[in-house]
Amino acid sequence: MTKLEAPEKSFAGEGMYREHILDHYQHPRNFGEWKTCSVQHTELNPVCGDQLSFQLNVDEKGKVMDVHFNGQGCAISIASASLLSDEIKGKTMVQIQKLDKNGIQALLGITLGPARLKCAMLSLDIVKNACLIYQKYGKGGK
Amino acid sequence: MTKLEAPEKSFAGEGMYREHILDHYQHPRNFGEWKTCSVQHTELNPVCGDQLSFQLNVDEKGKVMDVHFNGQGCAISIASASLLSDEIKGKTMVQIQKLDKNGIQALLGITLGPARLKCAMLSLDIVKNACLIYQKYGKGGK
Amino acid sequence: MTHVQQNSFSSIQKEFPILSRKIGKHSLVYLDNAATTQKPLTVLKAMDAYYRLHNANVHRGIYRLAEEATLAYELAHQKTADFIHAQSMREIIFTRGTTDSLNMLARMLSSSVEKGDEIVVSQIEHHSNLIPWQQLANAQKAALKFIPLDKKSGMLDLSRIDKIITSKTKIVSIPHVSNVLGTIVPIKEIARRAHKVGAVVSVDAAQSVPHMPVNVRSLECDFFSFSGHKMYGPTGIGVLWGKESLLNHLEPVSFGGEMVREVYYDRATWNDLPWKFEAGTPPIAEGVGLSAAIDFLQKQGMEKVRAHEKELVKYAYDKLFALKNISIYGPEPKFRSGVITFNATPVHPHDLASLLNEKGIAIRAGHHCAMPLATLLNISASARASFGIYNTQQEVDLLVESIKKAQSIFSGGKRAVV
Amino acid sequence: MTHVQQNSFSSIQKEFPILSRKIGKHSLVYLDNAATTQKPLTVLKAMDAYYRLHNANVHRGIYRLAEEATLAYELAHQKTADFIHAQSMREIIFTRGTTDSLNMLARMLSSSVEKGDEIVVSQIEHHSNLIPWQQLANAQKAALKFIPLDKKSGMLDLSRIDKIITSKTKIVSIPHVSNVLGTIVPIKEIARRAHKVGAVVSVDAAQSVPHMPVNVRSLECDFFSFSGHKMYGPTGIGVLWGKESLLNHLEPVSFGGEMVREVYYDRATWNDLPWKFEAGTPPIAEGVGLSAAIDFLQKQGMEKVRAHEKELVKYAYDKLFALKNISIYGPEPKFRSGVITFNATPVHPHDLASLLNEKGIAIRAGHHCAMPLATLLNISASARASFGIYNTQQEVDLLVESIKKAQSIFSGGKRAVV
Ligand SMILES: Cc1ncc(COP(=O)(O)O)c(C=O)c1O
Ligand SMILES: Cc1ncc(COP(=O)(O)O)c(C=O)c1O
Repeated sequence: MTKLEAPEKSFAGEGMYREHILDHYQHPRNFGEWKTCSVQHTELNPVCGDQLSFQLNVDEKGKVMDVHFNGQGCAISIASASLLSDEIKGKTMVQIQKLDKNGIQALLGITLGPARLKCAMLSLDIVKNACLIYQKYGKGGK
Repeated sequence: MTKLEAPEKSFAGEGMYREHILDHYQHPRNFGEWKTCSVQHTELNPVCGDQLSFQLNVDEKGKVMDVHFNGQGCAISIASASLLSDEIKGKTMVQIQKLDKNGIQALLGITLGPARLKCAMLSLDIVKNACLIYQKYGKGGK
Repeated sequence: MTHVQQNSFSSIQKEFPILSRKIGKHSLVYLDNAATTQKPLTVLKAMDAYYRLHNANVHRGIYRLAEEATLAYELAHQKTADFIHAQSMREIIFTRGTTDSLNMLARMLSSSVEKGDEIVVSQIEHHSNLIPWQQLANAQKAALKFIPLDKKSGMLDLSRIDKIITSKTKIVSIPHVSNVLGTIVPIKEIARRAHKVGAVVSVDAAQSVPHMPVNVRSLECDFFSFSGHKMYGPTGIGVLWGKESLLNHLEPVSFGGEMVREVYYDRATWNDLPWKFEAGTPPIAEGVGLSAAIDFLQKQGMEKVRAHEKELVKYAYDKLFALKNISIYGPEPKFRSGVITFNATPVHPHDLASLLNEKGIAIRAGHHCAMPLATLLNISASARASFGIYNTQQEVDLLVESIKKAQSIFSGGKRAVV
Repeated sequence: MTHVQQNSFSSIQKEFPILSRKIGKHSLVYLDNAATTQKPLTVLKAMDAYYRLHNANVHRGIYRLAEEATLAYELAHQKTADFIHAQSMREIIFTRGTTDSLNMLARMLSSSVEKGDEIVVSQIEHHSNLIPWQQLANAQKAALKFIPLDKKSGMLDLSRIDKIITSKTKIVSIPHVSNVLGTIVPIKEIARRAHKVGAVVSVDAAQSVPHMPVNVRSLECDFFSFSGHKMYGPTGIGVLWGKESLLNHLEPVSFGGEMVREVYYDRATWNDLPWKFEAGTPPIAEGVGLSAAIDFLQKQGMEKVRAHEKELVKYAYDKLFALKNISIYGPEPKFRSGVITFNATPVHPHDLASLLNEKGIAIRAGHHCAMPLATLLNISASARASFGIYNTQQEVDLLVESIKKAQSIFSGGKRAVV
């Protein structure tokens, strides 16, 4: 029998907006835009209106050397993007594909319910897809 | 506020098939067919498969002088038809239009739930429609 | 054997509050399970608890109730997927019932049917698996063809199936179990023929899912429809299962609510499966009730449910068959599900139902939503007893005794048939 | 005045079991009534009692349970007819919800729309009253036209209505109340224009029926759709009202079950109204629940319900308006129903909803199933508080305080918007 994950006793409970999430929201790391990069990818979550764009610089071995992102969204999606952008630096694209919602929640330090998890997952989806595009089409994307 | 009639404490309860209903079912009065009549009308209840046909002889004043019916159906529909055929003899077509489900249930001597009431009402519907047809189109029907 | 099976569900009536109801001075004997089943307490409690603790609209809400309602509703899809062995919950579309599932499917497939094409159903269809295809065929000027009933065996006659399912056939839609005859239809055999000519195969499973183990993949069909209220669950919900690869390529036929991705004034794009086919606020409490019904059935075990009903139908068939002046329609017990349709001369089925009602016994009388089949069998009405998990041999004994009594009340007189 | 109104429903929260639930250590403050409402105990008990005592399939059965279920189900139609002042219960079609009603209607009317014809909706539609007409227009190569929103007043701009509703217009479908702006739309005025050019008028009444007295005849519309779950009733049921004279001439669009009169293998004829439009086993328990919800609302009195919510929305509007950095969308309180959509800078609506949830307050955040309207208003998301019969001024106070607190948590930092 497959089971849906049972809800945590309290998702998004008190302290959801703890210091470090607010800090990453209000002062996102690696935020901005470059002239050039190995690959750039943008996605929109039409349901909530969040839109983020990631730029990655990847070396010959497939390791992410540097990353920038920009866009707009709620605190959870911006903070996730900011935390993720730090996290993936130095990781290979293969390692990045292994990141999942547990990894994102670990970065945030909180457990999210399904609705807010979508906000948190947008940046990871974009980064993973950026890697796939790079692997398929090489520098500059398709 | 319109109200649906509330169900009787017990419709179709014990004694639904009392002597006189069974008797009218097994020995229906005025059952058979004539060569000629003022008006003849047949209806089918496709939902339950019952089919009845009524023939009326009507005088110049619009009074039903004689009636025959035939067809097939359950005990309630045949007994109702038989009882009704006796009842309408000597009645005017105007009087017949005033008969309703209370009249039919009074003839049967029982109260019926909505499903069985449909069985009981088939004959009255046919007789009323036969009268309307006669009034509109005269002898022989349309 | 008999005793073992009877005992395995001997205390189950207690789980159904309605079964302790009296009709007049008699206990309720509910034998109309093909029309709808009664509900165990666990189903009623699950829905009640949903409304008392978690009620909210699903999918979008950020607050606690909405998260809980969403999880419960999605879990209902997952449980349904597991129950019929679907590949994933993306293949599970909640509808309003079997009829709604089949109508939706007919609309989803309508653009793939053109003039001169053929749609195949059988002669034993419930109206819900006949009229949607009949109207589609008429609208598209396609032909509607029928797999015939072999009246002698009560089974579908597959001997000329290659003449019926041809290269022109686009859709084959057949019942898994007949609601009139109880006949169990060999889906896989028909599906293989249909797939050979490239047709899609839809199964009306309203009468099978509640009564036997089903595995949509081993049946080799493409679409599969059933109702919550016939499987000990609530009214207001049904299921359309479809193969993901097919659903992916079909367009939605109902619009609004959670089924969209992007909406503009002049156009829209659709959400992922299964939501793209679920327009509007869905039957949320009903999904929770369906979950509980599936839990209930899985706790009993569908193999055991089938064994119980198989034994009961054999017992009932043999006892009815021994009556005088009885006609039983459909196949031998071993080829049928827990449904027996019959006529007990000289009692009209309506009168029989009324007389049985006086003893607290609920059976159905009429055409059972299969008028053309009644015409084919040359009967205007019939009586039907259909069994569920809570029925017993004692109830069958009572049924048979009461039929006998009805026959004796009515015998002796002239019957008013010309 | 304030106190009189507040007191008139002061004990009503006790009738809703869920309202005594705690979210963490806070009492639930439920302000998402436009999405779905909570259910009074009487509704839950009515459905539970139906399943425990009367459950059976409707219309056909001769036994006691079936007679009882049929009466209860037909009574639900009658009560609904009375509630909206329909001519008779023949005009009341039970559907699955507003979305289902509108989709059904679009299909029922589809054959009356031809290439070059026009369908008119407004710019403030919920997706459920936009996409069905948009898809119909696209399929028939008809034009979809829009009654514009006057952004300043938050009302529909009817100044050029004669240019929008023209002799080519076949269908006008408009909301009675906007689920985003709360705007109350002058149905009669638009209906008169539409009837002058021979168009039929459909009203999406999902947001009006639960909150104000409605009379379909004095609104002068032709069709009227609403949902059970938004009017304190169960999920899984909705209503399509149509004028009998029009329904009589429309063809059913869903087939099977009780909607037939005669069925042959190659054709079928239809039952009387309203059954001809209700295919399959209907939402029976849900009908019983809807009956109980109507009883509940009528006991309160719809005039009083409206007065209570009107006062509450004015109170909330004034308090919110006094906040710093707040944008409120839609008209002045006196022109709106109990819905307030807003943005409280610098807090993103999702974050606001999460923060309010920590205080037990349930509001909605997002596009509220009206994406094109959000685009028109140039916002990607917004927060919405919507009121029901059980909400109080104290709850509004708590809402406003909590918004202030959220703003202070988020203020001071740079916002990550490029
Ligand atoms: C104005 C309006 N129309 C239609 C709907 C759709 O109602 P339902 O989801 O019950 O089908 C809603 C509810 O979200 C609404 O607010
Ligand atoms: C074989 C079959 N198909 C379809 C249906 C229709 O199911 P529902 O009325 O739940 O839509 C039924 C139930 O009457 C049935 O027995």
